[in-house]
Amino acid sequence: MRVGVFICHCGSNIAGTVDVAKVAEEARKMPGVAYATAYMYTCSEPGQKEITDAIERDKLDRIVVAACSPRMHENTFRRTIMKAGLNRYFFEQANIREHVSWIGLDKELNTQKAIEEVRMAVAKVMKNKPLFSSSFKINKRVLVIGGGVAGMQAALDCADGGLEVVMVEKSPSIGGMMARLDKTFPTVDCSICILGPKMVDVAQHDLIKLHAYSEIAEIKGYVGNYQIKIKKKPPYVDWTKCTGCGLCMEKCPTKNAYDHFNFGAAPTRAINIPFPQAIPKKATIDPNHCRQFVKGKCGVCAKVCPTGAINYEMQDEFITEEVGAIITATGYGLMDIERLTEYGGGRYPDVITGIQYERFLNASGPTSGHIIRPSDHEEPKTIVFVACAGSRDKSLGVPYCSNFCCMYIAKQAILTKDHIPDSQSYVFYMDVRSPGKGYDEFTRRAQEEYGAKYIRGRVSRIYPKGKKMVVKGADTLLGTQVEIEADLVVLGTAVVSAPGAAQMAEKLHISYDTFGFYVESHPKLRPVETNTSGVFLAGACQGPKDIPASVGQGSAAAAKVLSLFSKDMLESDPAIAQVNQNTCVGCLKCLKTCPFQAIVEDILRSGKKVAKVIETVCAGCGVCTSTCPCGAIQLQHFTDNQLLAEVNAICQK
Amino acid sequence: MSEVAAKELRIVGFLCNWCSYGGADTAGVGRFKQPTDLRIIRVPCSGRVDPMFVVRALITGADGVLVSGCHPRDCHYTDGNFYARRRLEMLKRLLPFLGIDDKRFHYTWVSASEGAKWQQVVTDFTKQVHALGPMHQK
Amino acid sequence: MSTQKLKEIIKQVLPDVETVICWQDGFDKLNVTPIFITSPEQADKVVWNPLCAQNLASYLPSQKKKVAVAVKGCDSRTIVQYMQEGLIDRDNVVIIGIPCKGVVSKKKVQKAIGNEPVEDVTFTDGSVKVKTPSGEKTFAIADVCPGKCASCQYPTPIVYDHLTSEAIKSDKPAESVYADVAELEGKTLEERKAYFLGQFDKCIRCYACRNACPMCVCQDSCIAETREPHWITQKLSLDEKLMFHMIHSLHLAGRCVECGECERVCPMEIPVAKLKKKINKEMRDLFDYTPGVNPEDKPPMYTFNVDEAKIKEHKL
Amino acid sequence: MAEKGYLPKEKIKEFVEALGKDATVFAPCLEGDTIVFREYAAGKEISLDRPANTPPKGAIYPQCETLLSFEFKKEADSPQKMDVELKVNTDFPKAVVFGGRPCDARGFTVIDRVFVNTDTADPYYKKRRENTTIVTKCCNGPVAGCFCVGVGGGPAVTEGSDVVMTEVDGGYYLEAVTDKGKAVMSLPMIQDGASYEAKAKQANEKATAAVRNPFPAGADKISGDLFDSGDFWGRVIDKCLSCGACTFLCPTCYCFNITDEQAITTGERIRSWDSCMFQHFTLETSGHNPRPVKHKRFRNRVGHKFYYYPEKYDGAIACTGCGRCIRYCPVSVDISEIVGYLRDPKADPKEWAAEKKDAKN
Repeated sequence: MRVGVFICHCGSNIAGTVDVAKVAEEARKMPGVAYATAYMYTCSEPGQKEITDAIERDKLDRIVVAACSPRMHENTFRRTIMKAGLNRYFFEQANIREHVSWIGLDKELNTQKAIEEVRMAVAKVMKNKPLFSSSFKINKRVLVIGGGVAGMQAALDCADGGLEVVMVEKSPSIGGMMARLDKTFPTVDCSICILGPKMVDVAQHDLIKLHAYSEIAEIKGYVGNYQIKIKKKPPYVDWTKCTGCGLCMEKCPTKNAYDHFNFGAAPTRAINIPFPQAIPKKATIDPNHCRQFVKGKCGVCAKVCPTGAINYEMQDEFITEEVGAIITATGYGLMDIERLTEYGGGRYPDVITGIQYERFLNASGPTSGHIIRPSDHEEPKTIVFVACAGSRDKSLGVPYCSNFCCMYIAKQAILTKDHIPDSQSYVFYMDVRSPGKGYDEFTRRAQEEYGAKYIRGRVSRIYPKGKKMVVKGADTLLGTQVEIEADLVVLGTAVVSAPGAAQMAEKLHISYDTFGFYVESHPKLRPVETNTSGVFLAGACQGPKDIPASVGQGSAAAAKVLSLFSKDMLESDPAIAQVNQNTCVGCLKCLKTCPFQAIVEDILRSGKKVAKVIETVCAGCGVCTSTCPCGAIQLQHFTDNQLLAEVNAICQK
Repeated sequence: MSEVAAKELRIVGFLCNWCSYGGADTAGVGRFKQPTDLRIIRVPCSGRVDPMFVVRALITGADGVLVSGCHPRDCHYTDGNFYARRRLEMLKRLLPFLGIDDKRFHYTWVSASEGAKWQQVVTDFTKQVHALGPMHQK
Repeated sequence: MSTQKLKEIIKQVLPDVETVICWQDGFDKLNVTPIFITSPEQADKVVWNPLCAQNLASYLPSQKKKVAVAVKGCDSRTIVQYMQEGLIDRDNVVIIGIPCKGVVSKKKVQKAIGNEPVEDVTFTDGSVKVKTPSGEKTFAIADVCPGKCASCQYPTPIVYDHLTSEAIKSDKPAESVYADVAELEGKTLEERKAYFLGQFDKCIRCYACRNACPMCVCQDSCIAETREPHWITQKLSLDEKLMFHMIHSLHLAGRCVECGECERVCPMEIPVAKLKKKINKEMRDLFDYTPGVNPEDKPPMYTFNVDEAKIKEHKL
Repeated sequence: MAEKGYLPKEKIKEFVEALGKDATVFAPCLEGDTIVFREYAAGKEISLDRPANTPPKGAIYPQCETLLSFEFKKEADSPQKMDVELKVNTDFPKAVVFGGRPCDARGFTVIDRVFVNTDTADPYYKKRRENTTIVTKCCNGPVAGCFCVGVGGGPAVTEGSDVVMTEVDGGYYLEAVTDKGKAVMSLPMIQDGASYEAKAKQANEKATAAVRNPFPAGADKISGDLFDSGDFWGRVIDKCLSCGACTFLCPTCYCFNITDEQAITTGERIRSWDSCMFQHFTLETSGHNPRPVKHKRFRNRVGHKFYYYPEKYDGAIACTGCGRCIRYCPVSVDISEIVGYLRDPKADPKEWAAEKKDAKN
């Protein structure tokens, strides 16, 4: 065994509080170590060349690098030693930066710890075995979960790249939140005018198969070979027959059904088409409000439907799609207004959310574009916008900024002036967040051209006074208390994770943070990938972001999938479990505990029952190895002996 | 034994690669100061930590053992930490029966973003083990 | 008497099984030894008395064909645990259940009679009479029975195909089962450490406890002796012995049916079952689970709940 | 110095401590209900009232000993050069095995033929054997399983012992058997014992008569064809659990295993007892195992003691009849009954020898 040890200075990051020369010297005294040196920047090109040269010169067969975290450069150095002809698993990285030099200033203790970390790495590397990945076929189809702007962009890019796309959208129509907007900042484009064509493209693209009003029931398999079980919820309307004429909507006797599309800004019919440009433009019955379901007797829509599309007996339908990669674009949710108790959220009809106000502004909205006060349907003259309603507020568990409320509030202030020329808008804000191109200029216009009065201060209380809503707050610039009697209050409620986001993450085996947003592989360097290979992220499901960022991520995720599918075969991760079928006694405890059902029962020629690992399904967690009483199944690269070598290197009595 | 080793006790840490090892990295990146006694062994998942590893470490020279994995429900492999939670709780209740103070073994859940929490865990656990003193005559 | 009924049942089931496993007289009056009956004449050799302590269900996993086996109440828990873990095919086993009022620990008897050679042993209800060169002595079974019988909760087998006599109920309080564990828990940490290290120091690593244990189905590739994985060395130091007994206890977590075989067969009289009983006590407290009682149960260490009612995160 | 002595019972402790002056004394110590051979130290309670659970074999042939220890030496400036420093220790202190039984002492003579009286002697065993004085206590009578008279031994046989002690009214009659034994007799607390010789002889004869002899037809050879038939062993040994209790409690078993253990820079080569009943005993590196099933292993155990060893050492039986393998067997397998049948199949047909319904399962 000829081990090469390379201690990295990492500039002063390590050398600053660790005597790297002494560590190299101690390394040279360790049995099996044939070469040990300290180097300024081991991960740099010359640094890597130092390693490949040493391998040639001293015929090294195992390499240990003591530097930063293996999560950072393990793959870099594995590729380095592969170039020098070694198997990439003959490598171990000792973390003497994040776990040693950066967390303590006592040079003597740090050096001692670094030496022991190197001793552990050398002990482990001497037990490492060469591992070889096997390759398996990829199913070049991609699943896009969520039909919002990010999902649509991803689907279109993948389809234009020649991939078959399966899109699953939970609500009856694609379009997501953007379809609900009237205008978009900063260009004040009509939202549906720029989104509609994309929606049509998605519907008409022959490579995109759309499953609307459907949910993901179960995901099995692994990158390149996923089996997706999709639950198609029953719209109680046969969409093959429905032409979207809307006759049923007109005649439906139930007029007070909750309108999910308008976030309850106004009631709607039990059977409805969400919005005129809906794709697919088909009707859906809301069983909670439809009299046929609630009282068991109505059938008006069935009578009037010209094509006889209504079918009250429809059931859940499950279909399975085979795909090779998954793009998650499940969007975001808005904080429940009732949580903003001091603003009277949910108690006073004239305190509404930004998205409801957006629906009032929208021509195809419930009020056909007329801004009204929900209480008495009068036209409001004084409108108060409250930014950061729930955002940046630890007590409500939303310490983060929701990214785009400042911008849409400015837009709504401008639109209000257009709709009601003699109205006066006020905006309570803490800091106007307008970082994008033309964003700040847009908020300036709202104040200078459209006369919106920006008051820097938080609102403390909102309470009714006669027909008016009194908004009490502070004005920190004037240093005084402020009270405004408003006709209408619009709260910029906080952006939260989409409802059901956690359950979705558990099906995808990806992790999510404490707020329910999905955790990307690396915040800066890999924002659209997750730690689960084959699962990508796009849009607000990963964190609050506006339309340009979501579209950008849609395309980024599509690019990642296209590069993943550029190869015909995928390399399997060789650090997976292997069974020694001589020692296995067939108790199959591993099979019962494998989280991925990657172990099956196998009968040998001698009739003996043993366990067998399906190479491509095993994810390498090692639960089977710690479950197996006789150590017959061993997770390669983290076998019992390898971990024991590290334990023994530390625990010398 | 050099006097350096006299100041330090031997604490072995088994950290899951996806969350706690990442959390320890985050603590490092954040320069959160910690005592140096801990030696970290990286495992793919806390479910990989066989209770026998803890017993082996404690019996053959460690003064304390710390196991840390992803928060339940947040495991990269979905179920790994659920198994770990049961097995390590069983071990935690067995050790004192055998005469090994269960304050010498601690298991917890730290995610990759919780650098500060990781600093707190390491500092408190090291203090707790130092309070008990070495387990083996040096 | 149920021995006659036992022999009848054995002869009745013999035709449709390969072998019937029961007990017969041993090398002296104080010992019985298993008999693998294949012919009706052998059935007459069968005995049933309080000396029949051995758990015959341990042979089941290694049997390739259909067999019948005589089991007491505690032995039947082994079969239920096998069913839970799928280690036997229930249809390949004919269970002859024997309601049992407690067996005798031959070591306790030998100690009571000063290790003299035994000339004759006879049983009357609830007591045993031992004839030795220096005369006869009589002991109540309750005084010379193994620990498990003093707190027996399952005198009648939980699963059986035949029963040699009417089922009997347990008259022992449930909390007596873990009385010995509670007593040890009452001691200080140091006392328990000294107790266990003292006991395990006598261990000669003969693995009788492992090979007699019904749940140790992987005894032929046990990690106590392998180099791949290499958990312990062959040294006779206290560390390695302690490691072996921890391996055995941890591998039985949530599986040990408390049949007491490990303690019965230990040639050095080490109380090896204490660790296993302590873990069982914790399994009961943590998961409300008792091994080998309900075939549909799942052993707790091989399953989980997303929310564990009784496991709270430990604070430092 | 008298060859015959008497030692009052209350002087036992003093006698053992005297023996312990310039030698390590291994004596049967009572620990709980177990009697274990330990290095005697103050505070340990010696018990002679029954044979110890373990034989004193460990005093001369330890269950685990370090044959050699090694240390790697490296200089920092020449990492590719590494030399190894070996340390071997074969000088062992003088020792006394006190309180063993005649069957234990004869056990050593069985091992001597393999480890000492050959040109390939084992240095470790030989040195300890020469340095050890064996003071044996004769048995007052048999315990469960004993059959020493059946294999050429007896409760008062002196073979293998340096001093034999027989319990007589209130004390022990000592008799030196070898020169080493004479040295022991010179200890002050030993009184003149001539007057007790007759009583001792009588006690020994009474004890010898009480021990059962499983081989009444004497020690004729094992019948070869029965021994070789796998069918016979299959029927005999279904009940065996294949554990190592019989071999690790046997005074004559001497098979061992050698393993190297390394801890980074130091390490040692360990010799430890191995048991032919373990699955791993004959496991070859290829994975092939010539004795994969327990009945093949048990046949080897019986064969070694009553077939192969006698063939090699002109009739000497590698069993001293101590009965521990019977007494402590988890399933009470009686080796004397099996060997008795092997020697004379017709004399007493055993039901377990009956033909099975069909061929071996």
